[in-house]
Amino acid sequence: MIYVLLVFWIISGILAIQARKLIRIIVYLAIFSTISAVCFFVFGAPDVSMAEVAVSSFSTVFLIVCFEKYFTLVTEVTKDPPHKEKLSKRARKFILPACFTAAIALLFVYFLPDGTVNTYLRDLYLYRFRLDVGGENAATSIYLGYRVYDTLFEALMLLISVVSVAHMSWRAETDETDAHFAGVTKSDTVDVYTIRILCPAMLIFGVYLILNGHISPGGGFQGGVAIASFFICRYLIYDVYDVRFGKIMIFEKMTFATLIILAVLFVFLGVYIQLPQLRIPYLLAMNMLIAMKVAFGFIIIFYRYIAFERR
Amino acid sequence: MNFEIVELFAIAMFFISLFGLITSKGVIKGIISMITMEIAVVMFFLSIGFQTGILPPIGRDVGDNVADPLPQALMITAIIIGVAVTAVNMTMLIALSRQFKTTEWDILKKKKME
Amino acid sequence: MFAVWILLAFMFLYIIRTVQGPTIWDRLLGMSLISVKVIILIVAYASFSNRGYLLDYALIYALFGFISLIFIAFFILDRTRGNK
Amino acid sequence: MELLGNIVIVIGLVFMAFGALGLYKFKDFYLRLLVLAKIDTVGAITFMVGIIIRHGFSFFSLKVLLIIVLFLILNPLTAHIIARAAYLSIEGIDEESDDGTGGR
Repeated sequence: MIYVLLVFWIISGILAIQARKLIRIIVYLAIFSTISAVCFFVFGAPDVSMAEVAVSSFSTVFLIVCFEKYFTLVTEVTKDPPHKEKLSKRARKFILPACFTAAIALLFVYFLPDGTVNTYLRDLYLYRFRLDVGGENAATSIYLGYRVYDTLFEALMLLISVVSVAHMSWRAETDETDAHFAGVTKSDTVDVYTIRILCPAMLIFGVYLILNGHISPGGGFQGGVAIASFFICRYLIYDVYDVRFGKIMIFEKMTFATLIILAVLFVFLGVYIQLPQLRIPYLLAMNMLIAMKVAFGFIIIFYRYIAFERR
Repeated sequence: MNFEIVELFAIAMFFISLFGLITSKGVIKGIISMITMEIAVVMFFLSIGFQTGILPPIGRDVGDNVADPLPQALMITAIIIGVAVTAVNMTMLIALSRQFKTTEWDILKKKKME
Repeated sequence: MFAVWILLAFMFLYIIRTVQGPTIWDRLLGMSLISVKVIILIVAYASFSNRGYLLDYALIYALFGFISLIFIAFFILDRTRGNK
Repeated sequence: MELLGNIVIVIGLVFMAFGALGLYKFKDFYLRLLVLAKIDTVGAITFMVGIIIRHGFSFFSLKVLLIIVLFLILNPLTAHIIARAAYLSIEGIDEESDDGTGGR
């Protein structure tokens, strides 16, 4: 069953890469991330598939705004004459890179480690994670307990990318005028009305993901993206642009600071071992902080892109 | 050479997007193949140690056929950061297209020369 | 388990339809059909391998797959009407 | 119960087969849109009713019922969005002048 899904996955991947007209790329990429979300289910990783599903709407929106600006701004496009393409030019453009990638592929596959995957580490984690970190969800307890160091730097990378997006497209005054975005309809048509009904469901689901991230599949990252996609729907409904960036940027940096303090206090100073009953609140607090950070980060990126759209 | 066939699919996708990256005429095609490359890497990590009918590692002990929680924990953050990095790429692309009015590599090289 | 195989066959038909669809709108139609088919596939997979918790994700997936469709539809609307 | 459930599932699959067949037979785009709006929704709902019958009265079938309700809302809505956007762009009618008479 999984092999057929993976064949579809590769087909949609090839389609997305070689699409001639740019508009088709968005549709093919949406199919690509849909099928990869299902593949993650079958691989036994529901958290990752939920992250992929929640994020696919974001990458679609970023692609759309990027193409919108591309079509308006770019004027010089090389119209390479297909018929006059000599072999040497086509060779340079197509055949050489093809055999280059094929060579690397063969090398890589040849040196791929074979033999059965020894499951020592997996058994260790599965056996120990309830005692050390608490909570039922092994993946959450790993990236919050055993490998909290990576999570801190992941949050730092998110902060850096948010800051770079904000400042590369910074506009001093973000006026609260009506931000017209690609013909978003007035607020009484059918689709906007149903979004208004569905939006609370998305918000409640995001909060659900955060709060019991350590029991059922979920956790800070997916919950944050779910809440951020609630703000996308809010933008679709009200189509007004009243997000104050200064406050959100400061607030995001504060969340990041409290995240570091909490992690350092708990894991590195060893409070963990003396007060075992504080474990579940620690997991909850970390999940909430990460979710707030991710949600603010994505809101800023989304609204900066909407600002791009209007300029 | 008895690794699972599933990993081969992910590796194949990685090299297809690498090929797409190499032969991309414009910057946009490069960003698109980078997106597919990221998802291919995530798929490869998750397909390690895959048996049919594998169960997620939530609330299960060592006994039965459970998926490895470690790569899953790393891949959740990898996807979120991947999208944030894609957003940064696109901001640069928009700034580039505003200044140079083009996103084709050949024209950009000529323009840089001046 | 037979239903899952048949659903995959339908998905393949939709992918072909998306590739050869004449207008961009057919591709959008193909995309939404595939995302609907994916939800049914998850429900079928959950019921045949009787894992109850997978159903929450089918529910969630129906919500989230729907937002990207709205943005794409409006973008293409603006695009094609722009150069009329 | 199991057999009855399987029969209903097969009926749902037959509906979906008609949908897939229709997708290739209809020449006009709006007819193909009918597949998404009606045929696929009906096929999916009979499929899930079959699953509910297969699983009898349990927490599982309650969730499937919730998914059916969500389907009833979302599927026609996506078809509406695509149809409206396609109509506006193919006919090139601006929003303001669209007084619903279709202009033809």
